[in-house]
Amino acid sequence: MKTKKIINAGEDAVDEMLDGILLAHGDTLRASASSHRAIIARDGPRDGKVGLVIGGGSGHEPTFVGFVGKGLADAAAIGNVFASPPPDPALACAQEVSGGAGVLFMYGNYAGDVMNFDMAAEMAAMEDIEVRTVLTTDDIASAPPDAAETRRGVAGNFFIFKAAGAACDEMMSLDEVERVARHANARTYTMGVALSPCSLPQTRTPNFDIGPDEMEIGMGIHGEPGIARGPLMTADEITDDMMDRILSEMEASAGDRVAVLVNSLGSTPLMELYIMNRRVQARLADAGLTTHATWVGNYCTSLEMAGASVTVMRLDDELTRLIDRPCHCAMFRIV
Amino acid sequence: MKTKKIINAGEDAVDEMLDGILLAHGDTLRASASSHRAIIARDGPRDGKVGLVIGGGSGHEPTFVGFVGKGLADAAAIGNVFASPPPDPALACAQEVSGGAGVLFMYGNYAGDVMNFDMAAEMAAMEDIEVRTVLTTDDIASAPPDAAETRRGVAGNFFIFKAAGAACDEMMSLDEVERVARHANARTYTMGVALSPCSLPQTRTPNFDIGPDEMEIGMGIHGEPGIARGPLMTADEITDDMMDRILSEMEASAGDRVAVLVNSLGSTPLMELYIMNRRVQARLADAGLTTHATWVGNYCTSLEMAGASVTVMRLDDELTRLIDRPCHCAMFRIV
Amino acid sequence: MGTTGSADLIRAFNAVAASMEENRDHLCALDGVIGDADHGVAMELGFSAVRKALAELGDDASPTDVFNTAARAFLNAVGASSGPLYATAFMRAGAALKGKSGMDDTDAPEVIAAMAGGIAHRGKASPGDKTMLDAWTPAAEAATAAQGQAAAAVFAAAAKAAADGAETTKGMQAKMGRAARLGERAVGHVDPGAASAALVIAAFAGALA
Amino acid sequence: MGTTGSADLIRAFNAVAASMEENRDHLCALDGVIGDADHGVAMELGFSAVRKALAELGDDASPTDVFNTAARAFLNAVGASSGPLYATAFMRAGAALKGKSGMDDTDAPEVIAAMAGGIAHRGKASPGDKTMLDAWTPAAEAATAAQGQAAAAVFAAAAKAAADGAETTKGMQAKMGRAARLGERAVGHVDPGAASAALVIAAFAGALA
Ligand SMILES: Nc1ncnc2c1ncn2[C@@H]1O[C@H](COP(=O)(O)OP(=O)(O)O)[C@@H](O)[C@H]1O
Ligand SMILES: Nc1ncnc2c1ncn2[C@@H]1O[C@H](COP(=O)(O)OP(=O)(O)O)[C@@H](O)[C@H]1O
Ligand SMILES: [Mg+2]
Ligand SMILES: [Mg+2]
Ligand SMILES: [Mg+2]
Ligand SMILES: [Mg+2]
Repeated sequence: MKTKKIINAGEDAVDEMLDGILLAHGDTLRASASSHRAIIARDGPRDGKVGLVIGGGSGHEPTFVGFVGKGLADAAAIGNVFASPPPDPALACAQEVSGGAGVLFMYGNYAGDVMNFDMAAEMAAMEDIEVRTVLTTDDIASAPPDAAETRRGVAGNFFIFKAAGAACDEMMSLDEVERVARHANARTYTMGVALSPCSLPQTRTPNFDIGPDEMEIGMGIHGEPGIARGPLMTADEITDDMMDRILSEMEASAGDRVAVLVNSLGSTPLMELYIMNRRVQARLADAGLTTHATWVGNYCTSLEMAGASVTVMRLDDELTRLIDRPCHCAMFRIV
Repeated sequence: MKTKKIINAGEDAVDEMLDGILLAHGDTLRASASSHRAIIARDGPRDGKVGLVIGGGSGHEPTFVGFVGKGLADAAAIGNVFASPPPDPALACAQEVSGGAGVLFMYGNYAGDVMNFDMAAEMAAMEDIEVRTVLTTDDIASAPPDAAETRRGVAGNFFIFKAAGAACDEMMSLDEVERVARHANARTYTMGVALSPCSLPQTRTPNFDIGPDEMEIGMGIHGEPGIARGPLMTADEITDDMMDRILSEMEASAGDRVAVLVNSLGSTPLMELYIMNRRVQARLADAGLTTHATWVGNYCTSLEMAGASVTVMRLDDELTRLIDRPCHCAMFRIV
Repeated sequence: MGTTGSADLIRAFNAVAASMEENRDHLCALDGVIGDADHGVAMELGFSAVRKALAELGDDASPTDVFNTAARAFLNAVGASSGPLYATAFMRAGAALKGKSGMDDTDAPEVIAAMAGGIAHRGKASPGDKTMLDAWTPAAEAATAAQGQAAAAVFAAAAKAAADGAETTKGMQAKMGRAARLGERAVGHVDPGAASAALVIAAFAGALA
Repeated sequence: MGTTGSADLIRAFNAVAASMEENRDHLCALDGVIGDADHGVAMELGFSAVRKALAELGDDASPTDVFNTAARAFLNAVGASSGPLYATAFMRAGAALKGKSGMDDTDAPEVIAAMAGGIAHRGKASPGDKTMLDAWTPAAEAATAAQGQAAAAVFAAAAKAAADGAETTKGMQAKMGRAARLGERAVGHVDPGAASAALVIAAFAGALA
């Protein structure tokens, strides 16, 4: 039996979604004339401003397309569901947002994305657009600390993109923006847990099997297997497990400030996220840390997967300023 | 087998959620000293401003608590999951937000809510707080047009509360705010469809049965049976069915402006909502209507229920101004 | 002639709480068919709050105190439809016993009728609307007809009538509450509030026996 | 000595498209175990885009045109990991046939080796990393060993080696791609990209026979 979805033909889902997005948010977003999978902020390009291009597979909405707008990303290259975009949309993004000061590509660290965006970067270079790349690697479940650079990028994208986008908006140079982006990535830690699968529109088949009373700690946002499978625990136990891992890696000192994101993978409702947040904040307080700001909701999803992630970014003055800087995106705003 | 949830004890879910909300959004929200189920905007009360109190059962987040903040509701009275709050939190809300110009209670038209809020209104009257009540009745599936006043309030709350909250923020009198609220309610039309059930934290049992290839048109946001059950249709077919019903009731003329909300009942992801929006906008354009603004996302949910609703509000100049007016809530912002 | 003291009433409320715990999932299932699947949760929660509040009452609490305490505890724990309805029922029962140190057997019919009257007043439903009133109204009638018997027997007669009344709701279309929008589709299913009403009265009867 | 013309190559690509359609769900299931469950979707989508693009080629298209058109179509339809890998493979194959009006039987080993080389270049995987390269590398070796035979036989030998190579991925821990984070947990499962590689080469062999 196929899973239930409100879609038309499965293979049209991504393009029809983009049509619906542009119809809803035409005041802030447009498609590039050279690639309808390149979604560009109406605000821009700005002379002398570094252009920030983000992107990746569909199915994670509001990541990536929802984070395009003034003060955050200038464009997003959109792939098929859970598939990197090909080079063309990424190239179109680079062309559209280039303000003469270089372009930064930022996306999660996945083999496919790296190959496609690298090809696009080479093509952009041939047009004299300088492109740098910073991969996000916030998923601490996906590799041990000594191989941190091989980790996946997941919900922490939100903070890392935000910091880099604000740096661009502050008119920092490409060197500076790259430095900020790497710094933000290095200070961002995410742990997730999955309870039930999602399914691709084309197959409408659950993308993994999991027992009716099981959960998987560390599952990736495309259903990639995680680090441990076990019986479903309580919210406090799950959150404690996540926070133990995050706090032990984060090496924060009492008095440090952090930003927090409690994120639904899709079908886990706000009620559960806020119950988790209660424990997250208790654990942070116990560790002597101060929460500067908290976001709770659907920020980086895996279609209708059930589960949640917690991201903590360890702030310094610069990151605090950048995270606080106003932005105006179709699906996210800071005022 | 129990459904999976990230919770602790089921009976603690609502209070733990509220703890988590206050920890995340303490800058805009606080609990009343006299009732921890009365969540009050930190902005306010304002002398001479009508206080807007909304409320209802939990499980619909971000409705109701997420819509408390400057420019929208001044307070929300929070019930158990899918259960009206008792009178005490509603009374506490009225006391906290009263600025001497009266208080408006607004909530969905459900027997339990009416009884509890009416009791609270009587208690407030004894303290010389004038309370008026406007029920929302936007769910056109829940009764025929000739019994429109018996309909349920569902996702259209979002627009109706927004208009009333902006009217309060504009310092309109209680008479005027009440008029605006009734007017907004009369012009707001919602149709929903459910694909799969949710479950209460206390029972973790699906709240209705539905076949693996079925959907139910017009199902209520607590899983109350709807008007028709049939095989799952495509996104365009579902949206056409909804829009046929909405347009035929709305009696709009070509050139009229509307506001649109495409809302997830919980686990239906943004991809599906935007695919629906594509068709919503096509149908509105076909009818000669102009979309002034569109919101897409989780605005009025039923925990993890799968399904979606479409709300159309027929605007006039006043409603347009009120919908556009900035507001600053924990889970919703207009700038 | 017998008298039911506050301690006996508290025991009766505790028996209701136990019954609601036991029947929670059943009542939720009934509500799932024509409502929102939470009636068992509301009733369990409400009466367990009542049990807790009554346990904190002093030895000198009057029957009116017992009923008023139950009313407040139920209402604040539950809200929903059942909250105001049962709170009003208990408040009316408390008023009916005002000034008395116990419920005499002859008071029992009036207490039951007062509860039914409170529910009718608060909910504005009529018999036949497919609500808990379709259990409470015949219960009150049966109780009145049993006037002169011991309280336990009065409650037992009322419980029997309530159970029969609940059964009749199967044939009704709902006019009140969430099921009111169902029309024909509600027919064939027992109203959850009527079903729980029969259990509430039966638990009282059992505890007083 | 035989020559495979552009029309034959297009037939071969169409055969691959048909095979991917047929094996879509199987490949998704393989990917579901150690990756993200979409490999069958990517391969079907990619080769159906190739089929469509090739159908629009003029009669005078050279083998190089065919491979380059396939590369572009596959890449733009798919993205993902498979997109750049297969696009590079086809571009290298096109380059190997540059200036020729047909693929001579003696060109076949070089074409297969070029594809394997393209995949290795783009993906930077090594044999044993549990990727499609573990099918393509033995395929290229078998093709080279079959030098002198007809193209169909060369592809058949390559297909056999690719299938054997795919089978060996079961024993490997992944070093590249999504499965790389799995460590031990990937062992025991065939790599989906290796499995599809064997099918791709087999469909070519079948179409050229
Ligand atoms: N106006 C009313 N008068 C009497 N009983 C009512 C009324 N409205 C609802 N009820 C009763 O309440 C029951 C539902 O209670 P419950 O499920 O606890 O509340 P809710 O409907 O708020 O979820 C119904 O089965 C019905 O018996
Ligand atoms: N660096 C690489 N080199 C060679 N093959 C690779 C590499 N990375 C991944 N692959 C292959 O790609 C396959 C997965 O392809 P696919 O599912 O289409 O892409 P994605 O992993 O982006 O979802 C893997 O099974 C593996 O064979
Ligand atoms: Mg993929
Ligand atoms: Mg309820
Ligand atoms: Mg109910
Ligand atoms: Mg894959």
